[in-house]
Amino acid sequence: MLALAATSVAILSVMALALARALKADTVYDRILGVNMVGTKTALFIAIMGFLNGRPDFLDIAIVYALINFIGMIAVLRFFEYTASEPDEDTQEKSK
Amino acid sequence: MILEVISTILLILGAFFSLTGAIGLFRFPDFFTRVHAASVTDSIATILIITGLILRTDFDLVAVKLLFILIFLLLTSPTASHALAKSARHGGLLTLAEIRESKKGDND
Amino acid sequence: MVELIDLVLLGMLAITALRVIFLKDLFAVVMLFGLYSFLSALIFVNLDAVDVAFTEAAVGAGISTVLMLGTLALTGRKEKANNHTALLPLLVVIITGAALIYGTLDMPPFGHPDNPAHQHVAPRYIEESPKEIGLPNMVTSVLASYRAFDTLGETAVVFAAAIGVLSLLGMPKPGGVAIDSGLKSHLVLRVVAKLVIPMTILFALYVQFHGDYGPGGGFQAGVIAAAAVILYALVFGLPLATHVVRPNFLKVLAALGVLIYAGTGVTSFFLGGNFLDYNVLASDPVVGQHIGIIVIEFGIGITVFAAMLGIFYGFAAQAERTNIQ
Amino acid sequence: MSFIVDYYNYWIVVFLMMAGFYIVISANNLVKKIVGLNIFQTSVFMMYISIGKVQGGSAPIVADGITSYSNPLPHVLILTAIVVGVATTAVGLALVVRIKRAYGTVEENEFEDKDALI
Repeated sequence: MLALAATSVAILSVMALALARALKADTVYDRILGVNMVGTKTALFIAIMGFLNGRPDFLDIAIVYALINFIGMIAVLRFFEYTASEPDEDTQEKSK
Repeated sequence: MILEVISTILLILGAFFSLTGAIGLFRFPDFFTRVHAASVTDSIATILIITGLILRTDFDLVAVKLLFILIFLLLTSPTASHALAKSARHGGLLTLAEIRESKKGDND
Repeated sequence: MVELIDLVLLGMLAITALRVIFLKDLFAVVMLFGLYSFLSALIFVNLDAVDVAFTEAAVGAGISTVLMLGTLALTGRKEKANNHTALLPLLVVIITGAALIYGTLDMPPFGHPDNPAHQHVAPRYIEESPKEIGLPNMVTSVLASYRAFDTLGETAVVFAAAIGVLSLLGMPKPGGVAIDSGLKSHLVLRVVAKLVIPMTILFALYVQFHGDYGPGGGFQAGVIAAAAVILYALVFGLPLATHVVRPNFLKVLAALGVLIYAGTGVTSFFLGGNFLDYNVLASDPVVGQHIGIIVIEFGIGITVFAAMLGIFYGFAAQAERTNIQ
Repeated sequence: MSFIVDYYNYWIVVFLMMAGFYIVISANNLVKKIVGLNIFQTSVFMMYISIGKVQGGSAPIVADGITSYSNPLPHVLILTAIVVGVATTAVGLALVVRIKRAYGTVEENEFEDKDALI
């Protein structure tokens, strides 16, 4: 039980860090990376939370998270493709 | 009992790896190394944590669902990172070494 | 523990919402909005609303984000600098917020079992619905049986919204030529998508028919099935997707779902019950309820699938058209 | 102290609601307005779900050994509200796309200026 609680706290702090990355990003790709990481970690967090609350039969939600996260990523990439011709200043300038 | 000990070890290891990944997200110098940090630790942490959780089930439907999540995440998460890095490359993002190179070129 | 997680997640949400206010890059705004939906779904899981979390994750985070990105591709991604003074809106917001917070002080404390909300109809749902309806998932029982008329209205609203979007944007013409998509070079993506799409459709079927026993149901299943086709359209191009699921077929499906739902109601009418009273559908009331719920959930699933996919087709068709020009 | 524990949930929800409200009335860009509307909407959902929560309760799906369940009624109301909310958002976004076609801009003051010219 203690291990589960510790893991959930760790995952929650990882989510907070990834969220910070998504909020304060150098480039647009960093932002997507942060959002993607929050998504995968949320799926794990829901799985752990099910065990913590003693009702692990709600794992379907974690599957939906993983799936929607993937589709969101693909949609973002497709969006870049449409807007590729537009000048994109913050990718070039700050690509440190 | 032994399963629980193994599961505890796996969970803690998984938590440790995901924390290192999150730190890497901030500490690495350029975007491609950051993708590397995020995606590699993502995969290993997912494997460790989900295996740790499977050991805590009674190996019934819950374990099957967890296995499904594991397969799904292992398929999609690296693919997403790969596609993102590729798209960043096409978008003209440079690695740190290349930025240094081009700066050197400017100075000459 | 629950309260602590709740507080942390709500804090994250508040920071995200604040950041959205100050961002000028609309693409980043939409990304953060997706994040906001994800986090709020997590809060719903934490507050025991698993069905709601399911819906929010699939609909709010998935479909909304895809549609907003589609709109941005058509309208441009930078917000122009705005020379309004921010003072008046800020004043309005602060006064309204203060009034609302003053109002919350009269509300019953959070999570207390004696709150008025838990006194009247909820105990009956919790105690009687497993016996009367025979389903473990009370949310499905209330949604599809006790409040079936309400849900019929909501299904009709989704159908009407799809009609509205299609009359504004139009459907893609079948038999279009695929424009060379940049995702063609993403070989890994194409292979993985081929693996993921069948799994997703299988999962949608599971959600549809397992919704009586666990979280899920017609609304969620419809959205997940639509998400599978949307993934196909995103990776392999819209013309191929419209070849698989034709736009005209979708129009028929959307109407069919509402008809199945309303038809169940009318059938119970003719069998001597009230509108949407499933007790008369079989000799045993509990079996009748079960049949009724499965049929109308199927109707909801079909309508939601067709409506969501139709809306996506509308936006995608606009994007393809402007890309060709 | 118990005062804060009793109400913090509602207060943060009110804060989120006001953040969404502020975006709706201050933003000039229609897409951003719709994002603000959605933030507002999600905060209302959270308000309902908070009301439905029972301390020590569990998700309203019958299982062995669980006696206290959270209130299922708000869940039903919000579940359908989410789907309807996305449907209406889609209509709003479709209108934005048409406005862009008709006026060439989605900034509120710009197309109002154009309206004034006609």
